[in-house]
Amino acid sequence: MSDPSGEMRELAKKLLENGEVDRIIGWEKGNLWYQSPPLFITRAEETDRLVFDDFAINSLVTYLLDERDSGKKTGIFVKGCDSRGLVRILQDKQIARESVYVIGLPCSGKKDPRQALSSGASESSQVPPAAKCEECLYPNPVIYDVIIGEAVEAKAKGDRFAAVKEIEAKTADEKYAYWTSQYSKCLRCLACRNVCPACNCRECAFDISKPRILAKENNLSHNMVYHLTRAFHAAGRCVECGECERVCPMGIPIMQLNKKIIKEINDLFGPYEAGVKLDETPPPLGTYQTSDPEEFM
Amino acid sequence: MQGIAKQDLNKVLETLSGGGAALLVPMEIDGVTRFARWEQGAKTALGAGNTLLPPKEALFPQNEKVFNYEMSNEEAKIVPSAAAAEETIILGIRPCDVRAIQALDNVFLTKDYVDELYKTRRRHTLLIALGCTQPAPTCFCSSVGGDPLQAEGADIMLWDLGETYGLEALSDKGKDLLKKIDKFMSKSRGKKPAAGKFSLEVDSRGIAEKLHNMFEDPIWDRWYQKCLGCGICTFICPTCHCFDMQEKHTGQWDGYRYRCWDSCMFQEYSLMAGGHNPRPTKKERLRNRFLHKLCFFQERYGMLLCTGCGRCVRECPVGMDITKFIKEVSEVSLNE
Amino acid sequence: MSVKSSDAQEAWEPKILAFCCNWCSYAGADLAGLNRTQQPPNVRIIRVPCSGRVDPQFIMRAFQDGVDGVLVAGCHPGDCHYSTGNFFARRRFLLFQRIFDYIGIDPGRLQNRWISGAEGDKFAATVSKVTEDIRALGPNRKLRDEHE
Amino acid sequence: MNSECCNPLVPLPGKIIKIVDESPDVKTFHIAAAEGKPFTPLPGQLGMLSIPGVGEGMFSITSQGPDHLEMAIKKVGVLTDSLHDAQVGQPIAIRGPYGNGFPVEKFKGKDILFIGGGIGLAPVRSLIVHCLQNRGDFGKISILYGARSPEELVFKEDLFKNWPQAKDTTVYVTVDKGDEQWQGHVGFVPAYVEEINPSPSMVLLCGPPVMIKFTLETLSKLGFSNEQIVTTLEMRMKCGIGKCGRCNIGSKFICLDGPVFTLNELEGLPPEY
Repeated sequence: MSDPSGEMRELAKKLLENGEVDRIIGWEKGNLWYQSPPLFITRAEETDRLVFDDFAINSLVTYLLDERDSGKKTGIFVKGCDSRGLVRILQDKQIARESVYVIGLPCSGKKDPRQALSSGASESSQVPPAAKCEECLYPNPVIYDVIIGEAVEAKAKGDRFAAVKEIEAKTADEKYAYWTSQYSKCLRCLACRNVCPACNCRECAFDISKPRILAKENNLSHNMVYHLTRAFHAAGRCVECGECERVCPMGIPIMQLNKKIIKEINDLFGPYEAGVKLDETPPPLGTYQTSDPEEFM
Repeated sequence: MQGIAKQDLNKVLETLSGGGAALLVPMEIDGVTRFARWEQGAKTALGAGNTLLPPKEALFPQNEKVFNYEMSNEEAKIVPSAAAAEETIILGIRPCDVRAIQALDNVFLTKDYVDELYKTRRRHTLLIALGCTQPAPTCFCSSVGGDPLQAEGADIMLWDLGETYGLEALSDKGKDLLKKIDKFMSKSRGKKPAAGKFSLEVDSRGIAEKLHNMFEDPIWDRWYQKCLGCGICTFICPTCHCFDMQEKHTGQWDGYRYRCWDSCMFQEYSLMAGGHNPRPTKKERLRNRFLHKLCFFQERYGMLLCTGCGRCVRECPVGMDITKFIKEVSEVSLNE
Repeated sequence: MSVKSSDAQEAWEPKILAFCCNWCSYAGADLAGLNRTQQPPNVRIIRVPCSGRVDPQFIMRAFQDGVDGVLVAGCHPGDCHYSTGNFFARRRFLLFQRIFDYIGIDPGRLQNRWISGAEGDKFAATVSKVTEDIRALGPNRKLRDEHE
Repeated sequence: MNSECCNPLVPLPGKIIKIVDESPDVKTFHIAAAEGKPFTPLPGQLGMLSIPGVGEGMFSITSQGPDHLEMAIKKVGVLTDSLHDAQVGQPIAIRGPYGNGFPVEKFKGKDILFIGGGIGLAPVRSLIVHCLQNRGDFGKISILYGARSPEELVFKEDLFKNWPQAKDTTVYVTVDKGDEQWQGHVGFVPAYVEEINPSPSMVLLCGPPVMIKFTLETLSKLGFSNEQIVTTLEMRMKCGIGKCGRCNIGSKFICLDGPVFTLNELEGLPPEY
């Protein structure tokens, strides 16, 4: 896949120079070779720092929420998964469509910096592709004002819900043992919430002290309620960008719960792909059918 | 210098944990390297550089009961929690984490008030440090005044000499402990290994004095936007000591007050009841964290609050790199 | 509301929390009372404006604080005083039961029933059935906030 | 200090023995421990008051009696809501004293201007009460206090009865917005300070951050030097003993090194409060 950074820099420079956007959000090379952290630029001459290498894996769309009232227009680069996050934020009406100039980048898969470090690799080719990219369904952006680069073949192979089915096959106690061993590791650092495009409330229920719906105490019970509540709030809205599971420092398989919810919603209320079409149909739990399955009579 | 053969390690651990002492060693549990209680047959991760979760947990746990209460119409009965006074040995702690514990000692044991819960644990804890022969790509202790091979403040110092562990007692308590494992020790001709080369090096001299006058510097505007405002960096940092105090009901009339780790990067950290927040956005919060690490703590306790362990550089999802920040600060020219 | 674990020594009685919607199932419960229909005393009722008001948070908090089973009762689809509350609730709890099952908590501990204001007998029958179901499942330890 | 128990985070049990309604959202609580006064604070010192099971908060001790402490508390959050719902006899827990308190020596023998805004009068009052109890040690006293409206004025008895009768003491009261019965001055505190153009040698100032900011500007315009101005600040506090890290301004902890600072000291700290 040819390196689009040249075109990216040119376009960013033009957008800033003609004042079409107030700032650009992209990626730049970090201090270490396997880091391409997010980059925020407001001046045209800084655009030559933009890159789109193997490690430009961070989704940038949640940064739009920080300036949702600023009235600024932002030029933002989005991969396929990022663009679904953007649709999520737009559908939830957290930012206006015209406050964003979207530059789409078809993506053939990125690599996770932590994996680069832990695998002891010395250069990018020795680093395995990131887990979330192995299951990628939408490598091409679903929303954009302009696209740089040709479309890419989706490389998701195998059953999307394979891991979910593996857990479903366990007995109740085995399932509970599996999940409690994962959730007891949780540090409550809230990184999974802060990186999630579906977690875009102005004031999160967990941050409110009156009523304090979740104790700050780190114990298994509260950790489970935190993760179940967050998964439930994202139910039918999660765009499967995989960032939550990727940023978790403790390696908790957060996506396995989100994927289970997607599987159940498809099964109960009909197939639905969150964040793919920017239209007015509300997500599954935000609507109903009188013909929904009935088990409560 | 004396030595212990590596194949005797299990027997040494057996002896150390005999007599009911809690022996904490680095282990990998569910994919997370942390310090955990050693039992016979447990696989240690001594060679794996510093653990993801620092040994701070052993002295300053994430949750800790301060007191139980029982309310009635007449009175509030308060029963203070007794601190755990269990003999603890932390073996395999790296010099950067030993230095971090010295920072915690400054916080909890000095300046007009002594935190009894911390003090009781600290008094019953022995530190057996393991020197680092090969720093990890994200380690930078030498850049902030640390020595990878010498942990001043530990009770015993260990070095990996290949077939044997060289060791040396640094405190009286350390000497007493060595007597316990005397039968495994032999005179060792080995000498302290040379330190490996650091791939991450910055010059942090004078950083506190310089940052003192950079509160309004534009550097902060360039650094804060990419921060997610999550708590990863603070919860895996060996020197972070901020805590919150919260109430917990165990019944309608009884419960307990506990303290738990808190992160200055969280939005509600300094939010006051009336709604005023002196650090309302990520900019003020990131500034406060970097300044606390590299300036305020130095001004208050005379040591930096960053020991160069590299955990935040390794784990930050957006590559917030404190060494790059130190480098950029050294390049800023203050035109006073 | 919190329950002490100390009474586990005596014969264990299931503790069940019921969220009853004000317009139908709560009226059904009243009717059951008026008709003096016998039903087990294990259910504690919280009145809510609509079954759609019941937040998964309430249910998880109940299990955290020592409840063994939760019943959410609402109007029959189409009868809802707010016209659509129970439709949203239906989707929510169909999904919630499957999430509980996936986590390893027996979905039988979370039951839902549509009970109209005229169905006093159905309310009493539901309470008996749910009580027996939970008695069969035994005390709930999962999701429990073990704070001792 | 809490004598019998050594953990400084553990409070003493006590009770609310009296509640005085100062304004619709401010009440003064008289607090006593089982064996009388929990501790003896200096003027300007703070105490951590809590209702176990609800929360704990740091409040200034506005005055004290032989066997009780008085705290004026505004209804703004979880704990203060519960306090305002509490009856006399409500069991509480209290620990302290915390903070450095006012530098009383600096005020001795001087003419003093006390400036309070809203609930900010509570900490200032602790020094006013001290000065009136040791009237000879201090020079002329002027008290300037502002609130948003007449009904939000606190310590009305002191403002309109006790303090005006004290020796060489003048009291100026203003409100941002008056109402029909209000005959007094209407206007913001900073403007009122400029209007009366005081010339004391020491000023003690406390109020909401915005009031402090503008009043400081007025005072410097009137030629007051930094050494003459003392203020007390408010930050979120949890431990009260300089450990939990959150009440810092620069390297100073407000609960331990503050909350009282002269303007000189304050200007040496980053402007983040």
